[in-house]
Amino acid sequence: MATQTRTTGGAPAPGGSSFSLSDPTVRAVVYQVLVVGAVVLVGWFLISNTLDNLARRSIATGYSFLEREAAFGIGEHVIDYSPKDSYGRAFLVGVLNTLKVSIIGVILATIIGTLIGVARLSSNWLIAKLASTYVEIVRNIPPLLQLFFWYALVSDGLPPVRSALNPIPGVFLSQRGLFVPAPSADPVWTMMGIAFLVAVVAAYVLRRWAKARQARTGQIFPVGWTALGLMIGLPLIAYVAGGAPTALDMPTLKGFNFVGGMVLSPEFFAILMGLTIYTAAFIAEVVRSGIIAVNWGQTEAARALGIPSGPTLRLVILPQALRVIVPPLTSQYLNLTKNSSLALAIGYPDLVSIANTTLNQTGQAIEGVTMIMGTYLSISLSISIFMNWYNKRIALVER
Amino acid sequence: ATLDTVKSRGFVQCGVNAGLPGFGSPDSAGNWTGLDVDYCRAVAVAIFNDPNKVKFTPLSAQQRFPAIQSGEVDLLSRNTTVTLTRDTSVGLNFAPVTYYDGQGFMVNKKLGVKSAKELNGATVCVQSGTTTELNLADFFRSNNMSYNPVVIESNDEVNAAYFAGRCDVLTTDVSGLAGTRAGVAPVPDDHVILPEVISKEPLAPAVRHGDDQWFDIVKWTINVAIQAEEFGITSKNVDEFVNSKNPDILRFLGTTPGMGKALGLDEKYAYNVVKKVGNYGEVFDRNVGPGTPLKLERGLNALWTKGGLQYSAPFR
Amino acid sequence: MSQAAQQARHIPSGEEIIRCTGVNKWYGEFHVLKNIELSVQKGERIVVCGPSGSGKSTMIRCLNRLEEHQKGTIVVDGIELTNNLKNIELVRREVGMVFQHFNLFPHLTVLENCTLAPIWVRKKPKAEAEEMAMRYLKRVRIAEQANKYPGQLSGGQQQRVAIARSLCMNPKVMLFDEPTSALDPEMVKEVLDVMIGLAEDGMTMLCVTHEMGFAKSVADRVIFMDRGEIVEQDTPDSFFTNPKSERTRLFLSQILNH
Amino acid sequence: MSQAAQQARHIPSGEEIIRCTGVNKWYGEFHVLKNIELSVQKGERIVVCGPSGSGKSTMIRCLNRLEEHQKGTIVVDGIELTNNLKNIELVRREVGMVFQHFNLFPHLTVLENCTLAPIWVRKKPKAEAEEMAMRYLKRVRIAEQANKYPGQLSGGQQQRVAIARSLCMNPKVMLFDEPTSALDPEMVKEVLDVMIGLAEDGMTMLCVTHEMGFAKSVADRVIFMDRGEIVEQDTPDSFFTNPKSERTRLFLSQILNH
Amino acid sequence: MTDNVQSVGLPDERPPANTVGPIAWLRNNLFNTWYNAILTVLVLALLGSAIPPFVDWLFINAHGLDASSAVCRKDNSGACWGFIGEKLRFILFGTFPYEQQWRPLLTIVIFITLLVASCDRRFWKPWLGLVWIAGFLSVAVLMWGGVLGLTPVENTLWGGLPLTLILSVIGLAVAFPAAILLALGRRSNMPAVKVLCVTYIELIRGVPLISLLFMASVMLPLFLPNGVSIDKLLRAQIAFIMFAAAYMAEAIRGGLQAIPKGQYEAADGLGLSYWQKMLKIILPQALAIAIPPLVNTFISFFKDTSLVIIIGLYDLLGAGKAALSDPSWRGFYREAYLFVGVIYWIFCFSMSKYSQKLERDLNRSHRR
Ligand SMILES: Nc1ncnc2c1ncn2[C@@H]1O[C@H](COP(=O)(O)OP(=O)(O)OP(=O)(O)O)[C@@H](O)[C@H]1O
Ligand SMILES: Nc1ncnc2c1ncn2[C@@H]1O[C@H](COP(=O)(O)OP(=O)(O)OP(=O)(O)O)[C@@H](O)[C@H]1O
Ligand SMILES: [Mg+2]
Ligand SMILES: [Mg+2]
Repeated sequence: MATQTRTTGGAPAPGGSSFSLSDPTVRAVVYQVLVVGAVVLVGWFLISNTLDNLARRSIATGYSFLEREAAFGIGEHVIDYSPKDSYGRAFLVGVLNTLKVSIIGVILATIIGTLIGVARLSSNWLIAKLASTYVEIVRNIPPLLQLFFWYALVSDGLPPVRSALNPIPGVFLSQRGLFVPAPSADPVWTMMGIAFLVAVVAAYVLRRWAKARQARTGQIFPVGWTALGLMIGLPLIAYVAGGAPTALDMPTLKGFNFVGGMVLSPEFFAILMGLTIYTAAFIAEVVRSGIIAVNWGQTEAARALGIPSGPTLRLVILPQALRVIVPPLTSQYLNLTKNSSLALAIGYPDLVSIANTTLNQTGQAIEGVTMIMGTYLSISLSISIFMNWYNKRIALVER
Repeated sequence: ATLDTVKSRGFVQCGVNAGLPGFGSPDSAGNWTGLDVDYCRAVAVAIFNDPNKVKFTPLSAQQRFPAIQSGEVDLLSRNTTVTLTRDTSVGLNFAPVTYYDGQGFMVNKKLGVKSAKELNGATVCVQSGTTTELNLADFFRSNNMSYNPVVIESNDEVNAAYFAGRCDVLTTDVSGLAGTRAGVAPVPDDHVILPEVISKEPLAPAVRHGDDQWFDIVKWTINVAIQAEEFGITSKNVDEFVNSKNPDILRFLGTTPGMGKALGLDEKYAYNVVKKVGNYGEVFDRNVGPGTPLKLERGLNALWTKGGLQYSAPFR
Repeated sequence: MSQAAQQARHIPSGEEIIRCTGVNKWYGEFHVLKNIELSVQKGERIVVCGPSGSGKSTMIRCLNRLEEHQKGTIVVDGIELTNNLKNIELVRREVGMVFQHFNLFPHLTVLENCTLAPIWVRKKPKAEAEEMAMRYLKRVRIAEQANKYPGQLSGGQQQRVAIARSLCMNPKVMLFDEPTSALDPEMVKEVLDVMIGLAEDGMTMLCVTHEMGFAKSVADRVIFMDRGEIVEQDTPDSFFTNPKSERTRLFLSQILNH
Repeated sequence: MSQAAQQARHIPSGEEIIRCTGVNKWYGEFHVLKNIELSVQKGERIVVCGPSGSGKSTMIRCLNRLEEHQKGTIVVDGIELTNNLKNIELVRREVGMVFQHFNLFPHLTVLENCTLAPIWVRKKPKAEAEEMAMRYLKRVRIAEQANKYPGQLSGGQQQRVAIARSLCMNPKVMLFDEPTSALDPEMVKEVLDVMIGLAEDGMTMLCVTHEMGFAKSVADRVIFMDRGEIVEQDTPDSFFTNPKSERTRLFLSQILNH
Repeated sequence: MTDNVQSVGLPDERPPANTVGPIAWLRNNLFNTWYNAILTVLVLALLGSAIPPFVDWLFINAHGLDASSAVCRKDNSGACWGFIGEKLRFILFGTFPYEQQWRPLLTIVIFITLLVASCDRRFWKPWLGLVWIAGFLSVAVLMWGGVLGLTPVENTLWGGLPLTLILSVIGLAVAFPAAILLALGRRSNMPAVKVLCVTYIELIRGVPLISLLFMASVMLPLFLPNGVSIDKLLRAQIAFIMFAAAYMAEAIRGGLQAIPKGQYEAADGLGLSYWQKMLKIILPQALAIAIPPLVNTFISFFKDTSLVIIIGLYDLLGAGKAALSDPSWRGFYREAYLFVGVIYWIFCFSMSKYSQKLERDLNRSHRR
């Protein structure tokens, strides 16, 4: 008994490959074959049904419809678009509209969310309570309802276009949206743009110089304030130097509507407000937990070293908080982008809305839906690729 | 085959408008009424001799074609315009036209607009995924005018946006405008429907390609209503005609058998349809006619004998 | 019984229960066990020591296949450890293991911790399993805590429960992986006492530990590992007084001074 | 220098660098420090001990205003600690602190950890700060790890870096709050050695620790705290051999047996 | 140094008066720095100017529950609760036959009772599952009718809050086991299984819910054999389940990841098989850890049921909007959205509070 080898189910040598169900590798293969088989079977069943149904109902397939004339109008477009353009271009307009609302929404939500998140940690009780009330109210109400609310607020709550509110000369607020003067074409605007770019470059150079000088002499230069001054100051100087033109393209009521100026449409406003307000509540939580995730010991260590609170925040807390914040923050960005599909409900022409119209006009539902999903999936995928890259870059070096 | 599926299921699944008074809309108890709805009921009567053996699926304009294509509904009776692409690439077969319509514009009286040609620069509310959306673009394009579309998916929302003042103009089929003005407008008299009709909009129920028998049933159920009016048969007096002298009528009502069987239906299906749903005129008057809030005239929808376009192919 | 066990001391039965021949293991490229040759007799008490990272844990974890070795053979109680799940399960029933961090199941009471495996693996009736569990809990002097949850116990108590849990499977061999090193100093003794009791009862034991007092008083043999090899094995007496290799000497000087 | 330091032992300079008078602190309603009277001379080495929760940490954290006291005065290096931010920053520059859990900045390399405060607080040029940091890192015998990140080091190494980091500010006093109690036993010695080295060089030190060996060999004075008060303070010799109060005796019996 | 024994057993004293009490609180929390003082004053001013008009609108100038729309339109300085008075039952129960509306009411009560009862950890016993099944059965009987002398009611007539609850609660219950399998699959070391689970989870999480709903509501029959059809409500339910399963799987995966390796090893060391190990040791702990994120998933899921309005089902939000489309009540959107919003909020807020409490409890028990 002591030395003879008892065997069950054969006596495989280590790494040997006798075929037995109690060998975990064999088992794994069998399971996987079964599972994959089942999935393939189901997939095949669905696809063959679909093909069969499509053929039976003689529904056209393929993406050639993308080149056909769309023949419907789109209210808002970032690139030129008219009903003469193709379905493909219409879809592109939708994608760009989605991106537009997402990008602006992301920026605004980040700003508001960060403010609220920091406010929740404020030592001022009132501010902290107010911020947490905001968070608790907003994130517990469906975003769609908030969207409807904002839309109704604009379209029912604001005066009709004829009696538009005119709080500042040239600014009109009505059911048709917010009309503001746009600067009329003038070389000064280009010059200001250039001046701004120059300021950005200068700020960068300044930062490097300040760093080098600090390394050399230890003196600290207030880069942040100087950079801000540059970025505001230089364009201002350019403006004044260009003769301070005051000519504006004023919106004026002509016929049915205001013409001229820039407009923020109610649909865009509602979707932007809805998404921003809603997502900001979540971002606030992300920011807050990121900040409290940084061990209190870090602050204490910095304090004990005599580092003032400004540099402590900048050099010790933020770099660590960002590691915690960025991953959930990106998934909030992703949520915001996906939620922008709610635009469908209030008539902002986002990609879902335009794809739905297209698939309806052409009857090619499967193609339409694959285009919607494909677009969102590529957005998600790019974000998660970014995330992986970022996580790798900032990962704390561990043993 | 669809007929077998429907029979074994026990009811017809019918896609209708979610909220267009006069054509398809539920009351607050969930009872569906409207012209389109009645033709769904007519098909149910033709098959089951029971106008309640039908279930309604409210569909937005965007959802309707995927829904009929996929088999989600057996019959699409949702003020759908007959067009070539819908017949071909969407893959629909259209039954006889139940309502000849045309696209029009409704504006607030206060704007003082008298003609569609004055609408340059206007903001227009329109439902997405409709021929209306396309005609609108065409109309403004051909008249060299610009417009600003507010395109919303659901009919309710479009109407709400218009009445809230989000748009200057509401556009859809004239019948729809009338329905909206009568049923949805807070103060109907504040709104006028402009005289221009910018398109032909023959509205007809549709079925998918690939099932001719089912198509025939729907087609000849609608023809029953038109033909009955031509014969002067109504739901009230249909029993008097059962023993009529006219062989056409006897064939029609199934007293002389043959027609129903050919469709795979009860011989007396036409009798049942007329008895339980009524003839075309009755359906029209009940839902959209002058006696209803919509106050629509027969116009193009009068029988061909009265100068209109409603015309049934002969039952023989 | 205790006397008989005392007698058994230094006189292992001569029956071999574990035999490793040329065992090698790699983590990726890292050669963590090198040609391990080891034979354990029934009733033997072995202490394994060596610097951190020398492969002690890895070695004893190979003995019940918590780690897979890549070369050589390991035979436990006559069963060769291969990929065969049946064999692995058989071996695990016979080999109890106690971990550094106890690894009690925090969602189960002490009693449930002890009866889980007997009920589900040995398929014992619940009453019988509980009765046996109480016996072993008494033996580790913790029976009165039977209905508490692990989180409510001190580290030393938890480790004693972990020992009882293993004993409930009536294993032929017990493996200990630094059972006292996660404990506060004041609790080390209570756990060592339980282990000494076990040893006196004649349990075959392999114990990774830095408690040299325990090694001196209980072990039949001390194995010293370094960099994945068994550098030296000897009786405690000659191991501590007369280490053969330089590495052992170095290690002993570090560990005894501290 | 080391010899000079040895000489200095038990002969503190007589200059007072810390003076607490009637210091009281409450956490809400909980009275955590009661009438603390403490005077520390330049060059003195003080060990603070006492049971858990007795207020040791709180007391030394009051000394650099990581905690605020509510009654009494604390004067460090001639500067009174009040709500005045300027004063607080001045004091913190002169007082180094080493925490139980090291609190290194994990996103900075060892060298950057050490140069951060000199660069941003003392406004030193980078090269100079680095040169000094390397000097102190050498002194704690870890210079070769200067470009690693804290996460790559063992606990003992991290704590040595933390000491070097404090030293880089050239503090006049060093506070230690249980610097070895989060360490694995084999690493305690390397940290204590560094601390002993510091003591020998004449650094003024206040150290909360349970390492009684350290107290015996290094301290000029041992302070025993219990329930927020300083119960007893004495030279190590008489403290350990002849404790005056009952509480001290109880405490010592517990801690020395273990 | 002379006085070795300083003092023994000083009594605890009360803290100085200026560090406790309301004045100290005000000073420490509202006016601790000059900028905080300014902020406090600003915020107080802001609140002072915003709250009274809101209260006026909400209560003081408001019209009661019996006000007619004409009255409200004449004086629109306050809220018109007459809208809620008239439409209450429609918003809550949708188009369910009027005289039968006690049935959906009872359904709501059953769901809420079940939810509240499940919050108590003392009830976390196997029989709770049976109670839930019984609850589902009675809800089915109540809503469908057709037995026990109840008139049958088509599910196309269901609406309002019961629909919201049915979609979310039943969706959650069914998605749960699927999510467990997905999470286990995602952590499996079988590459094919893992790839499938990851693909599914990421695919679902990558697309907006409404595109799934759209597919389910109008395209599903395209994928099924000719003539096979599934009830519309059921299809929305399936879409929700598929969606919830993916998100919950991620929550559960988080729980699984939090289980220390030692637990797996201890189970292995005792000779438990894979499924014994999972069912007895790992899952009970992982699920306990995953409860807070699961509750959070449930909250967002509950909110997301409002999207069914887009495919034409009248859930709570849908019914609210439908009530607004009544011409005589057009424009009272503030009242409608406030009312519906408050209902959603009560549910979501109490769940999120509960999840926070649980999280604290669990953390505490982790810390021993
Ligand atoms: N899963 C793993 N993957 C890669 N390397 C590992 C793994 N587990 C252990 N190692 C490495 O293998 C070596 C031996 O580890 P082992 O845990 O057996 O050492 P040990 O002697 O038990 O040390 P200790 O006294 O610290 O427990 C170590 O260098 C360790 O870093
Ligand atoms: N932030 C705080 N709020 C309230 N009570 C606190 C706080 N910090 C510490 N305490 C309490 O004050 C008392 C003293 O704490 P302190 O940390 O100074 O003790 P200690 O002597 O350092 O103990 P240990 O040896 O455990 O570190 C303890 O009872 C502790 O619970
Ligand atoms: Mg080990
Ligand atoms: Mg302490």
